Amino acid sequence: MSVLEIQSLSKSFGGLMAVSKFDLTIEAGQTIGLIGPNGAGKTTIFNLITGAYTPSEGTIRFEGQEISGLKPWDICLKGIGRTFQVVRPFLNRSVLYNVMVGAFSRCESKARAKAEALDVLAFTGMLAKKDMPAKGLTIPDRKRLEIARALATRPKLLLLDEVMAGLNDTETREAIELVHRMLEEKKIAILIIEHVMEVIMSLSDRIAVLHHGQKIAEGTPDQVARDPKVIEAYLGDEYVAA
Amino acid sequence: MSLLEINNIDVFYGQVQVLHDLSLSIDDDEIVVIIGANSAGKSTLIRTLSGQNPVAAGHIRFGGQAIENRPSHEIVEAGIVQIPEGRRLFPFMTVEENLMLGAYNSRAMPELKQTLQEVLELFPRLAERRHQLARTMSGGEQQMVAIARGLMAKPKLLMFDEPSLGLAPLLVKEVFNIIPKVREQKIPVLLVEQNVKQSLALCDRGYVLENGRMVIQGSGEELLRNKDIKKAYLGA
Amino acid sequence: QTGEINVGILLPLSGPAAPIGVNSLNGHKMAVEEINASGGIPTLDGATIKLVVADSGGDPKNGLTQAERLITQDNVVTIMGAFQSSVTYPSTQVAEKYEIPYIVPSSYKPEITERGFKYTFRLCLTTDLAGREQIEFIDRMGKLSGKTVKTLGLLYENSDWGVSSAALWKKYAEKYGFEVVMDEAYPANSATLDPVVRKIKRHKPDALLFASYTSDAILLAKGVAQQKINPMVYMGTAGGHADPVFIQNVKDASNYYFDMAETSPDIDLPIARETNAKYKKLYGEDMSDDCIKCYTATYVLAKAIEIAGTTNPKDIRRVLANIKMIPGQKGIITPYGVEFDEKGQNKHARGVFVQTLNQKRVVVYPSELALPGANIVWPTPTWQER
Amino acid sequence: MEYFLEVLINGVLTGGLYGVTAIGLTLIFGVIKVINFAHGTYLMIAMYAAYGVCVGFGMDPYLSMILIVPFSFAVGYVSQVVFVTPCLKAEKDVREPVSVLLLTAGLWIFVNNLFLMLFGANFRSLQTPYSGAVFEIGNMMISRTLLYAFCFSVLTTALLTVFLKKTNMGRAIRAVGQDREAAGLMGINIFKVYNVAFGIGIATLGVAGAIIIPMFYVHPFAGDVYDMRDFVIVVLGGLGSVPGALLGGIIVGVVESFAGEYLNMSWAAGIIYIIFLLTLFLRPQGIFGFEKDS
Amino acid sequence: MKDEPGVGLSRLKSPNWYLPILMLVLLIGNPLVLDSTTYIQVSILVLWYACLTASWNFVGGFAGVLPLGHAAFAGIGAYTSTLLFMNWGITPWIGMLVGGVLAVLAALVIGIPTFKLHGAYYALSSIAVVEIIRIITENTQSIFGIQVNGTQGLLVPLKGHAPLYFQFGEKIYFYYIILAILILIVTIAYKINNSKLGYYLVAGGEDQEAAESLGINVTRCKLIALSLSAFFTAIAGTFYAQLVLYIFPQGIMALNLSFEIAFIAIIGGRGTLLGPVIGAMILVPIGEISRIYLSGSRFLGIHLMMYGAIIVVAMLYKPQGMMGSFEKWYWMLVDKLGGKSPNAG
Ligand SMILES: Nc1ncnc2c1ncn2[C@@H]1O[C@H](COP(=O)(O)OP(=O)(O)OP(=O)(O)O)[C@@H](O)[C@H]1O
Ligand SMILES: Nc1ncnc2c1ncn2[C@@H]1O[C@H](COP(=O)(O)OP(=O)(O)OP(=O)(O)O)[C@@H](O)[C@H]1O
Ligand SMILES: [Mg+2]
Ligand SMILES: [Mg+2]
Repeated sequence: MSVLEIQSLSKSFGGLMAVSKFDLTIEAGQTIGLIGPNGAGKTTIFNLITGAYTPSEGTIRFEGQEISGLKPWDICLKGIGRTFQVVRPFLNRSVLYNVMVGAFSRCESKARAKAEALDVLAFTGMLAKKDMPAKGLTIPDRKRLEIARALATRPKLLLLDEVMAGLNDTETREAIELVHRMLEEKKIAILIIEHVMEVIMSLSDRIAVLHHGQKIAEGTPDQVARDPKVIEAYLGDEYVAA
Repeated sequence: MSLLEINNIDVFYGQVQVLHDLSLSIDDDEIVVIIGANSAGKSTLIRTLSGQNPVAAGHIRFGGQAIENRPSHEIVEAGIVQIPEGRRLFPFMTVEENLMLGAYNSRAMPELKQTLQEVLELFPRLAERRHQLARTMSGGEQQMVAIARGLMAKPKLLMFDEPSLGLAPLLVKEVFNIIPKVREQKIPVLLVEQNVKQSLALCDRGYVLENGRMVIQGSGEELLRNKDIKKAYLGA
Repeated sequence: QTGEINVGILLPLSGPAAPIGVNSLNGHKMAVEEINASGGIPTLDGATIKLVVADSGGDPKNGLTQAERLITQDNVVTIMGAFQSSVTYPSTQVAEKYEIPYIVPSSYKPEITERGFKYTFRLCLTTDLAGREQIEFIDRMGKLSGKTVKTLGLLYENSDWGVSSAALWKKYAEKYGFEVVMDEAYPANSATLDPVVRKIKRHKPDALLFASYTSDAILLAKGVAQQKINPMVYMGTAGGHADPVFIQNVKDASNYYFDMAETSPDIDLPIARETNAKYKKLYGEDMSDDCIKCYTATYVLAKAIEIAGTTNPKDIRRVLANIKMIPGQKGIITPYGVEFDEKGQNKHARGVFVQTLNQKRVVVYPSELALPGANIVWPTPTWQER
Repeated sequence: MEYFLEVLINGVLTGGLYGVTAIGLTLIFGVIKVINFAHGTYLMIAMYAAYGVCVGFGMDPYLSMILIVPFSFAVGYVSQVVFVTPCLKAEKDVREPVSVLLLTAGLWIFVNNLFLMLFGANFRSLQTPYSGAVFEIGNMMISRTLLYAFCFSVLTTALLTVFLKKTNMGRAIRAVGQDREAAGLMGINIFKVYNVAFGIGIATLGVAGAIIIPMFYVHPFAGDVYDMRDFVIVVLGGLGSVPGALLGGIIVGVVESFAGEYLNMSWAAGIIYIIFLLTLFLRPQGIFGFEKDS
Repeated sequence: MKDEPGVGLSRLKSPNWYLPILMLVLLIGNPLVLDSTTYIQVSILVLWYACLTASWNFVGGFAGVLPLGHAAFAGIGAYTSTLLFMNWGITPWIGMLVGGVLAVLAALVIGIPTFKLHGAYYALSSIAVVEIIRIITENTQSIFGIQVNGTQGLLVPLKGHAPLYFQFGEKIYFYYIILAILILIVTIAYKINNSKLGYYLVAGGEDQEAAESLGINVTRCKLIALSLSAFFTAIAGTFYAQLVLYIFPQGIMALNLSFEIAFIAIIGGRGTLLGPVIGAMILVPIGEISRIYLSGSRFLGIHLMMYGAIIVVAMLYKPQGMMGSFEKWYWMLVDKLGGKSPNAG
């Protein structure tokens, strides 16, 4: 059974078709990349999966169960975690507090939540900053916090929206490392949006390319990178050369 | 004497020191790049220059005039203009209104009409959409508006904070094409970027910031060849 | 320490009713000054009265606290107050508990004297009596003049006072055979009362009965004048219509208004007019209804203390329960005497009718209280005739 | 039919008056993101000022605007400098600073009672030649002062809308409302803009004060009468929208007029609140409001 | 107070334990020591306000919204118990609970639509709700044959000293009752603060969308908070009715009271456990004392002026409320006494 199965998903805002007839399947343990020009509809797909928006059309199945129409919190409790492109930490609270909020989704007691949160913080390398208020974090750190918080809800599928933007190459490498560890230790499937090609190319098992809300290509990183439609709409010719 | 001189400044957030004894200078017509790990303090430096963070010690001079701890609007008045991280457009205003606000200082205001003309020539795509609300523009277009808005201020120094952040590769290229165009207008540029390779290739000089301290400086080429930098930032 | 006698005054000295509170307080003050100046309480070696003033802010729970404080901290021998029935009602309970007399110069709510309290004495009318007198007056005047009123329009602010007044108007209207064609409650602090005015215009009642505070009395009078509405009779129920400010604000639109007051500075009672003249010199305006009642109440208390010859509240109460004073007696400037029934209600309290003529309030009824030459204008001339 | 028309016209005109009392509230909210609880108090100050000028110098109330509007502007400007700015500086990361809201509530209580102390609690009315005058159209009588008030409020709304759209300061005011930090980076002196915006907001109350006094009374608490209604109006029109305030005012005026007519004035306020809630549930950002602002 | 070594009575040697207990003892002993009825009456009002503000804090503080219409619940409590008592002779002790339950129902009905609104829009909608409830009550003379009496309000039938009917000859009873209610509210607040619900409320208040993505049904949490808040506010409403024995819409379900509750809580420190209580303990006595000593003077309204000025000054110097300073002083004291403060390391 696939972890996630999206069929013919569409969403319009007024007259604008932000996503149209989008299909995608994710198998357990896979990492799928989602790329496309700015405004192509990538984040909208995340919002549809997580229930922040209701689809105009189409179905979304999570572990075989229809989830479109469910509320965001129910979807989270079913096992889908997400990060936000524009990060949204609880600014006035500590890093630990932020992650504990996530951890509470799987337990009732404060002590358990705290232990769980500390685990996740250690895993994501944020332990040193656990008592810092979230508003004191830089944007990349906030993104890391966002991952930690989502991880604390023990998702089976994690949606990462541009969590590596703003990292330099070395930091990017570390981040990729983190994702790899997530895949191995936590055995989660990942759907990742990223404009940084190194990340997408090295992480993804498959890549879907979105343009004006429509999927214009899907395949292995190599296939996608050579696809002329993708080059024209997204990558530019430099990439062919490279 | 350089256009901008930063001498030994310390900057804090509350109790936490973020910039330590930091010095830097920029000359006329230069493109200067600052690179550094995240949390190094790059944005803090830019924000400090723009008067958004107070300076605890040290001095900043621009065109010979002391500007540390001046409010943002006076600094814009003096000629330092920032294109902030994340664009920060006025979402419920049209592109044109955003651009006009860019010229909200006594140097630029009188020539507003003419500058607007020039800037729109530089960004023909914006000319088509001058009456569209900023929030409905795509990410790349928004970045263009932000840059154009910066140019509207007739800056004597233009600072970019990670202008390529979150842009599709095609647009990243576009942004890196625009920066030399700015220099062509005889406006020096201070650029903060994570896209180390491309920005070092483009700049005249670069600085490396680590934990709030300037650790290396040199010409773009020198830095590109520097082993430490390769290891730390280029992932080689 | 031969003698200061603490007397508590509980009034709304802040909030919307503050002006009335101040007027009332001035009445108390002037009386006390006079009493003290003329040698205090003779039977207590000339002990003087000292007012201890407390502000209720018009809030019942503040009324409670302040009553408690006046009694237990300032050791007052009697409380007077508290204008709003909503404050008087709970604060009299405090006085009852401590067995301290509580004189109520101007709260109309009938229930205040219906609880069998032994320490509560009300000087003024109740809503019930007031409503009956108004309707009776309209009935009688119609019969006397031959120009009878058939339909009534009731206009009242929608709090306790207005609503209970209206209920009684309705009750007595039925009894006297008037038809109520308009029954309109409105919030006192409105930005506009135009809709109410238009309704008057539409229903054309012969007589308008008001229970209004000052602000709404002003707006309604202005509106009626503007729309040139011609009822036969305007009838106020003191409150806003008795506020001297009413005339100042609406000028000649105030003419011909009747007002069922309990008293007036110009009644045919020399001492009342003298007192008013003196007051006017001191405070720059005529005594309001409430001011007069508070003034009188102060004298009633002084007399009671004098008779009791002690400041023991229980003795004062005993005297009050049996006191009998008549208008014209020193300090009694109300047109009616003071004598409390077993519930503590003044048996003699009644209304007088005042009409505003040439922007002056003139007592016109009952005729024995009216000055010579004060004639009722009935019905009100139309706007064209004025 | 004519009767219906009279009710409607009266509602619209009264609504226009309400609108002008609410413009300042919406403008100030748009910029500072604070519900100004002292709004009615500023109106009351303007009313006293207008009354004072009219009685003192025998000036015509409409003419008195040339003094009252600048005076109100100054009052607003100074309040911002002395009270609001320091409080805003202390809470610069908060989008809708509750402390400033409370500060204005404190000012509301303080100034109202200060005026009570200074001027006493008496009601005062201004008599003008046209105070009671009406235009008669058939059986309809339309108050002249109300009609004038309506005209002034439309004019004020139009002027202010043009000002906000077309002038540099106007754009700066809107910019500060949308992103204050970014506005600072444009070279806008945001604190000056706050001062000016607060000044203009209160200056509109100068207009309101001058057009109200020929038909209303002056009293230390006279402004409070408009407070809650203004809150409703600005939310209906969309917090931050100037034309919205006029429209919201007219809606409230008309509803109140009809409710007063067919039910009674005690219910009118309730009906307005119910319409207010329904509007909010259907369109949480108000009629003219922006989505993100809600 | 956590991680304190020692067990049983030996714990009491640490100021972390004996200070709170000492304060509790002070509160309990207070009326016995200072035996003045005015003082007790003021204390009752202080505690009454503290109950209201502490209840308000469940939503206004922990959940981070700004309700400005809480008097509606107090009104529901006061009216329910009084009507039950008047019409069916049901003692207010039971009526109080019924009122609480009705207030919870009202909270749910009001909360479900209004919690869709944010910021100023929510605040203003809560004003509308309390106004609507007041206006409906004011315009209802009777309903289903039950006399509501509109603006005239209800008089609680007098029973003299009748503890079974929540009426007492002495104020001291009221003092202990309201103190017990307050302790109950604060205890519940403490528990919530340290529970999943507390974390969820804070998260939902800071960023609803983010919270929902973490599995939090924010609206449900807010509704729980509002229900608790409404319940205890209604109880305080009944208490008021029994204390004053006269209720009417403008008195117990008006905007003034709603604003007062919110303002006192904010000045004390919204969102903190004891801030709202401290707010009441400071502001209410100031209000009462200034009313006693300043009113009735030549200067009308001077005590209200002072009250307004205090709010202004408090917000200029302590925009986050007074709790911050109190906490600091408290822990300094604990440190001095050799206890363990949370920032001691
Ligand atoms: N709530 C909304 N209302 C109206 N339009 C919306 C809304 N959300 C997204 N859109 C529009 O839908 C389109 C797709 O947006 P989306 O955020 O999914 O793009 P994206 O692919 O994530 O872009 P980027 O790479 O820049 O993040 C855009 O044109 C955007 O303006
Ligand atoms: N508002 C703030 N309050 C407290 N600390 C802050 C704040 N903003 C930034 N910091 C701290 O200052 C340090 C430097 O931040 P800065 O944003 O300048 O880094 P940067 O070099 O721009 O990093 P990035 O590449 O992530 O943008 C970080 O440690 C960060 O935690
Ligand atoms: Mg996106
Ligand atoms: Mg940065």
